[in-house]
Amino acid sequence: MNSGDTAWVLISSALVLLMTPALGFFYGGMVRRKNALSTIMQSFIIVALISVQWVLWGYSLAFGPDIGGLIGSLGWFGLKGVGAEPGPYAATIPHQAFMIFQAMFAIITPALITGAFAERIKFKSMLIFIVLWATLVYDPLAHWVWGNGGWLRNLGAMDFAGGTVVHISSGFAALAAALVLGPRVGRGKEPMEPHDITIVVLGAALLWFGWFGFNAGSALAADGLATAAFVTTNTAAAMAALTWMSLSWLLDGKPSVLGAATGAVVGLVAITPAAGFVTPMAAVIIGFIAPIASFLVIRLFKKWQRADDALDVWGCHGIGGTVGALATGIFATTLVNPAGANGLFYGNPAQLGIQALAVVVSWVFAFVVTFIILKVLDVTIGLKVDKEQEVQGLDLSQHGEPAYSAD
Amino acid sequence: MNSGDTAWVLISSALVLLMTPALGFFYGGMVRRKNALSTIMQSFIIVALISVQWVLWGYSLAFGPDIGGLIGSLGWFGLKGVGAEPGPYAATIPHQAFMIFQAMFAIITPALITGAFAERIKFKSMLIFIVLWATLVYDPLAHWVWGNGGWLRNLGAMDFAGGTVVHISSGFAALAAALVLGPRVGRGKEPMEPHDITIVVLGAALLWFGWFGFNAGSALAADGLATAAFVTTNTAAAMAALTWMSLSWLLDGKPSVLGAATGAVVGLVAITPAAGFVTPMAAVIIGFIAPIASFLVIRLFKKWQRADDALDVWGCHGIGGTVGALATGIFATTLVNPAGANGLFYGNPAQLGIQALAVVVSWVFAFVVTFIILKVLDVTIGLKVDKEQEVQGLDLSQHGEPAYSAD
Amino acid sequence: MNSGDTAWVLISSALVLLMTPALGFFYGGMVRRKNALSTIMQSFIIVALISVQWVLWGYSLAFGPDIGGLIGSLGWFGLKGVGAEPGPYAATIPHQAFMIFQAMFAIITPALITGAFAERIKFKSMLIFIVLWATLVYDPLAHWVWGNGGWLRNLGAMDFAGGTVVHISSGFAALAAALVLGPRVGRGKEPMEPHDITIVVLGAALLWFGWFGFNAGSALAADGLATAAFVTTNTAAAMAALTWMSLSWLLDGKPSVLGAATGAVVGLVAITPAAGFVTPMAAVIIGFIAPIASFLVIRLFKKWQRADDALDVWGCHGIGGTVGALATGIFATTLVNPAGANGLFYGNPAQLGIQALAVVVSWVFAFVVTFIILKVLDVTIGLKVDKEQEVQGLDLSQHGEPAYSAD
Amino acid sequence: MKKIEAIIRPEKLEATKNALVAKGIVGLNVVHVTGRGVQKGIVHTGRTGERIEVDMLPKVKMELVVADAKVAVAVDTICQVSRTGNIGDGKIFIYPVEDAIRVRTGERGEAAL
Amino acid sequence: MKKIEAIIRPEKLEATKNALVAKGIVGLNVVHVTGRGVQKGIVHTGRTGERIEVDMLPKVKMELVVADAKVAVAVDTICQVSRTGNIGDGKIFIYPVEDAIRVRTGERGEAAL
Amino acid sequence: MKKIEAIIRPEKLEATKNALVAKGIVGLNVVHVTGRGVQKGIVHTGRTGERIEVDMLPKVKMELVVADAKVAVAVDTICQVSRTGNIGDGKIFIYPVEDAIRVRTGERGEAAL
Ligand SMILES: Nc1ncnc2c1ncn2[C@@H]1O[C@H](COP(=O)(O)OP(=O)(O)O)[C@@H](O)[C@H]1O
Ligand SMILES: Nc1ncnc2c1ncn2[C@@H]1O[C@H](COP(=O)(O)OP(=O)(O)O)[C@@H](O)[C@H]1O
Ligand SMILES: Nc1ncnc2c1ncn2[C@@H]1O[C@H](COP(=O)(O)OP(=O)(O)O)[C@@H](O)[C@H]1O
Repeated sequence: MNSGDTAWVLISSALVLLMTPALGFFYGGMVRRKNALSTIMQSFIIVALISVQWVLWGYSLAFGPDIGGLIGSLGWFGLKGVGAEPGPYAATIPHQAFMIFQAMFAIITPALITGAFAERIKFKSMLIFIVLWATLVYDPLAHWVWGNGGWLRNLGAMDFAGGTVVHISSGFAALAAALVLGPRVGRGKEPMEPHDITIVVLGAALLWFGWFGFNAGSALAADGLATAAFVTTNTAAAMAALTWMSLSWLLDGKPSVLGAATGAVVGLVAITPAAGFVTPMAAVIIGFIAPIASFLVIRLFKKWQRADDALDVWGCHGIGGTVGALATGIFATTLVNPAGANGLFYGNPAQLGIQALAVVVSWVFAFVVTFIILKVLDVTIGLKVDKEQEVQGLDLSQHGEPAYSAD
Repeated sequence: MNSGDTAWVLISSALVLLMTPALGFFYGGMVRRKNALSTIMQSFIIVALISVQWVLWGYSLAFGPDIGGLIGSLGWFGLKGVGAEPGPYAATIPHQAFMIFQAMFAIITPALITGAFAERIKFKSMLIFIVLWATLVYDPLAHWVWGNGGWLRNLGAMDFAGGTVVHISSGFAALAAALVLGPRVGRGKEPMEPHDITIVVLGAALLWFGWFGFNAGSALAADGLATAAFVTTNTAAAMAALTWMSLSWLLDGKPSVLGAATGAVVGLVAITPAAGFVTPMAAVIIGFIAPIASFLVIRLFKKWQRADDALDVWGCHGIGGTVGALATGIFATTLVNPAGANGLFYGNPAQLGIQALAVVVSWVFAFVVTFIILKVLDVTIGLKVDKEQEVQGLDLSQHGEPAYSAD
Repeated sequence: MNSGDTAWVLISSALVLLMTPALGFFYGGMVRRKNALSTIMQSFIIVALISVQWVLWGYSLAFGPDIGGLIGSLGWFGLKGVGAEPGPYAATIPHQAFMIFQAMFAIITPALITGAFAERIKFKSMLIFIVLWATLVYDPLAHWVWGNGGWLRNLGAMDFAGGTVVHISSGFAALAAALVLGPRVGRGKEPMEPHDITIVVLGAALLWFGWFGFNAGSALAADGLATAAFVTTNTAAAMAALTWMSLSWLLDGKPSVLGAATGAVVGLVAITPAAGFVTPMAAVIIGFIAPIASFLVIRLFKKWQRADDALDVWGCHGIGGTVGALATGIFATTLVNPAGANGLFYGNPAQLGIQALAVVVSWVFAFVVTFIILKVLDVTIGLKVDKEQEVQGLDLSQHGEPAYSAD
Repeated sequence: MKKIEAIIRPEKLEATKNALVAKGIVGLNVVHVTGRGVQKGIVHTGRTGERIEVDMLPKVKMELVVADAKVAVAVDTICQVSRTGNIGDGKIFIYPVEDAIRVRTGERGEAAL
Repeated sequence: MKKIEAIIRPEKLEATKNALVAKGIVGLNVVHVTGRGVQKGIVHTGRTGERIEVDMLPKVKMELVVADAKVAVAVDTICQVSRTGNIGDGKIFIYPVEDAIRVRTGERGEAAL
Repeated sequence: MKKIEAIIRPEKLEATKNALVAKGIVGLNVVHVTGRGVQKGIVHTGRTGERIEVDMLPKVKMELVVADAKVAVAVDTICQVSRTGNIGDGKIFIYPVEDAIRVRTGERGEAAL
């Protein structure tokens, strides 16, 4: 046990915890005033919901004793046997520290999806969906990629902090959600402007801050690897903010603030799987490519009126995560992380193939299972509020509370 | 000296510092627009006020050389002898690190009380009250429970991070304040809605984040105990947010966002004394019971128009802290913390008795001394702004500054 | 390599990163509604811009192999040779950890200047200015004071965390900017009130929080020195908030909230160079003097209509930094930091002379070079938006995005 | 010239504005108001489940000054587009106008519209 | 029918609204405005103690269209309830109304109120 | 008595208000509105560079009730001060007022202004 490593993983866990409410503000500022509070609430309540799900069965399914490479057993239900001693995943910190660090990842991932639901989902249905999704999509996928015995891990897929497990899974779930839910009333006809871009920036800033815990904390020690991941994280975020801003400037004449904030997030997404495997200069390149991909995909996708991915979760996380996971197969080098592998540019093209496989598996698995869960919920309890409630706004119709009052 | 432990206590101190402005936002969003800034200011200026009080005489009174089990001497006035070497409270960190960590507790405790004053106290009187209260209530109580030689500590009372010292003391002080100050103009007749629930959630999220420092930092080391406290903290907060939200849903048909945020805080309050003594499953139970108790007490208490505990400090902190302190006597186990004791469920009913004694002592001491201080101030300099100033709002009448301007 | 130290420097880096967006909110709340987003954006985009500048050439210029005491070579361009092993500046942490910690200082310094530009600078010109300023002012000055071989460092100038390098340099650059840009339309005739003081307080609170990383992180280890710097930082901030508030109360009859927030920041500025060299009681004195100096200077300076230092950067950072740098030469003691030197009060008046030299050099260098850069830009691409755009507000004219929308 | 004040549901604003343009009526102002009428208020929920009855509902008020000849078509258009048939659809009021001046040119009367 | 515009102190709004209901006058709109009159403005304080004179004060404007027969009672009620006797209590203005239409039904005139 | 409603550019408000005071016209209210006229709307930019056309522009509406004798000077002052000569300068409308009451004293008619 090492106190420095433990301090680092604990503070990293706190940082990642903060990311989910931060996401609530990032998303909440982008919706219309009448949906501000309900959007923030979706993230906030997911923190609560998954914190409980995780200590009960989530952690056990994801990281518990392996069953056929596919899922963890329920042997660690209720944290049975998960104590103050180091566990099988990190030798220098308490097992519970690893568990709670991972909890924060399990929390933010479903919260990311809420951007696709925004402004029209029933609160009750959302809660049920989130618990099902965490259990049926996140926990298995986390096991495949990160769990001892997980089949993708065994194949050699590399995902430092969650490009496939977190971002591709939420991004492709968002795509399914956008399709199943259908568009918002008035979409494409009325201007649906962000009601407060200052809190979007606040959210983005807190996300950036928290992401140091996300990526550098994934080293599970306060060492050179954590430092390397910290540096690549900051570099990619910065480069991506500049790139997205420049794109909006070039194509429309004005540098978008919302674009810079979004770009930073996309850069953070893309560097996530690569953070502990690549050099800072590779981070510059990843931070340059990912926002271009996201930007263009969103721009094209926006035309497709049927799928109203309200806050572009698929474009940001699905595409950004894909770019990052593939880039890991290209830029990874054992010079940065001897425990990793080399990528294409360092003479190991096979790694790119493995990464591509993990990407496609994550795409398909997340999309299909999400689609099924949502369809079942839609048929049984209904997913979307009725039109009047949607027009009134979810703050009043779902929670009976306006975000802001005049007095 | 251990660098990991020092890093952990320093970052924990920073986290707890952040909690007080966060509290300002949690409270500030709940008041009417015309009192937003003055409410935020109360917390902010208490950070400044008590930071100075603490390094001058507060720390010495609370933790300095014991005088009869009742109070510390002034031997450490101005931090005399409190230096870079470990002190008597923690062997692996600088004495000043322990001191500054404790400073943050001394700061937030009186700030909690301001929720009872909200929207009607004179700024000047509040400043004087806070200094008196810190010196006459907080410092002695902290000495009794945590100081070397403190009489409650010697009796074996367990309070991991401040259920009695922080939450019961502020909660029962708030009750006294509500009684002495009397109700706000228009209370019960006019709707007094929170003017911005988004910043209430922001405050709650930052409180949750900071509370990891509060509770897990109280281990004073980056070890298994800190980790255990971290996990119980997160779990209780989560469970309590869900519970409060469900109560409002059941009883009124709509899940309240303000309720979820409040629930999280109550869960954090209740787990505070227990954090480093109980298992995660006990945290689930504590997180379930505390918000029910608070919710029901507030609901009943609201009818009592005479006492206008504007933001429910007594209901949240007084009751939540009581539940937590008693629960510690029930669920504590030396399996989690060998330096602690077992509670009722682990075969030691006596501990519950000791806890109950500490609870009642804290109730009475905090209520009575606060009542006296406030009465004296009321008679001498006056506590409440006059009616016109109250109607105009404290932002303009006390500070000459509107929170928000139209341009 | 020490994991506790590494954890501390990494988390400190994250804390300092957060300060720049926090500054955006601190400044953004003080401007008029129509400029809120553009002001926040200036800080946000500087995070991105300098993060990239720093890993490419900034770090190498500031800390790379010395060339004649004046500048670092480009030998570390693109972080060449800056890896996971300790570097020449800190023996117990990875070289990249030192680099990224310093990156955050390089980011916030130019961001501080934006308060002088507020509400009238062209976004494009600002971006170019910032890159030039970082390269031509910050990087050399950082080398002189902190770089191995830097001439001021060799003279024995003491600057714990950036009184000269960060605050004097940005403060005097702000003065030059105010002069070159000229006043805002309507200045002195129309009320230009802060549009949202709540986010000013949010910004100040996050700055205070982050400043623990700034100052205590500058110990580059989690030890007694870091703790000492943490304590003096908190104490000076607290005392200064109280002092500024009291000044506004005495001179105008009402305690200003904006004043308390500003005071805290000025206290933090002034303690910055002294943090790891002085006692907590000296911090009380510094926290008392600095806001008085800033307050009076701003009050006098405001009459000088020609120089519109919109958000008082010169008064807060230029003056506050000067007070701090000189106070270091007065109050420094080797009892706190054996690696430092004694100041005037501890029998070494020479140190005050050295400090004064460093101050004057920083004043002149920052002012003159900034003035030249800005004049060149003004003549070539123009610095100020045209009058119509200024009246419309920079949010719409520069970014095409209103901060807040009605729906 | 008449001034038409139409208090309608916020969610109908966009459609109503567009319909007016289609009828050649462009100039207008919009103010957010809160209104009370037959429609009973709204209930907000407090955190301990208490009901907070808010008697005022958010509405938008469109104000447009039009030539006498256009009053009928404006009123009809607004009624048609912003009607839902439920209580709370709002009211239109018509006031006399004595004169109108275009600030830019000083033109007066209908020419100023 | 007349339109009554009452500009009053924000803190009197709640009581005034309730008093009107008691007199059977329900329908109305409220707009937040800033107003200037005899009452001298308010002084905000800057952080370095400078005085910022703000000549406009926050007021609320109630707008209600009532049948001619109810004008007197409405005016009296508002005056009574929102009077404090200090400068700044506000004004009531009465305007002619040519017609009123209920959007929901198309009813016209007093029937629309 | 007449009511003057002047819809002008927000950036001209301060100057216009001051000019009115200079002419002895003090009492007035200000409301922030959004307006549409000949002036084409404004384009906001989305993050992926899409153009969001916003047809409503922020304007301020000044409302002042003045004695008949002061109408001309009020209108002239407003026109002069708030004119830029570009489209979008705004409009002034004049309405009849039947009565005015000062809440504080109950005074009526021009005495109430
Ligand atoms: N007498 C009135 N004067 C001014 N505005 C009114 C009046 N009556 C109603 N309103 C406005 O019209 C809105 C709808 O009126 P309401 O009576 O609820 O519905 P409906 O017009 O369908 O009967 C109200 O919310 C209010 O804004
Ligand atoms: N001529 C006017 N036209 C429109 N509104 C006015 C006029 N005069 C005053 N008001 C409004 O009435 C409010 C109170 O007026 P004021 O003259 O200050 O007090 P009082 O009515 O008690 O003499 C002002 O703030 C303004 O909103
Ligand atoms: N018919 C109208 N009724 C009410 N307000 C109007 C009308 N026409 C224009 N306005 C207001 O006047 C503003 C300026 O009008 P616009 O036609 O754009 O410019 P101009 O008056 O210079 O021709 C509009 O934004 C709107 O607020």
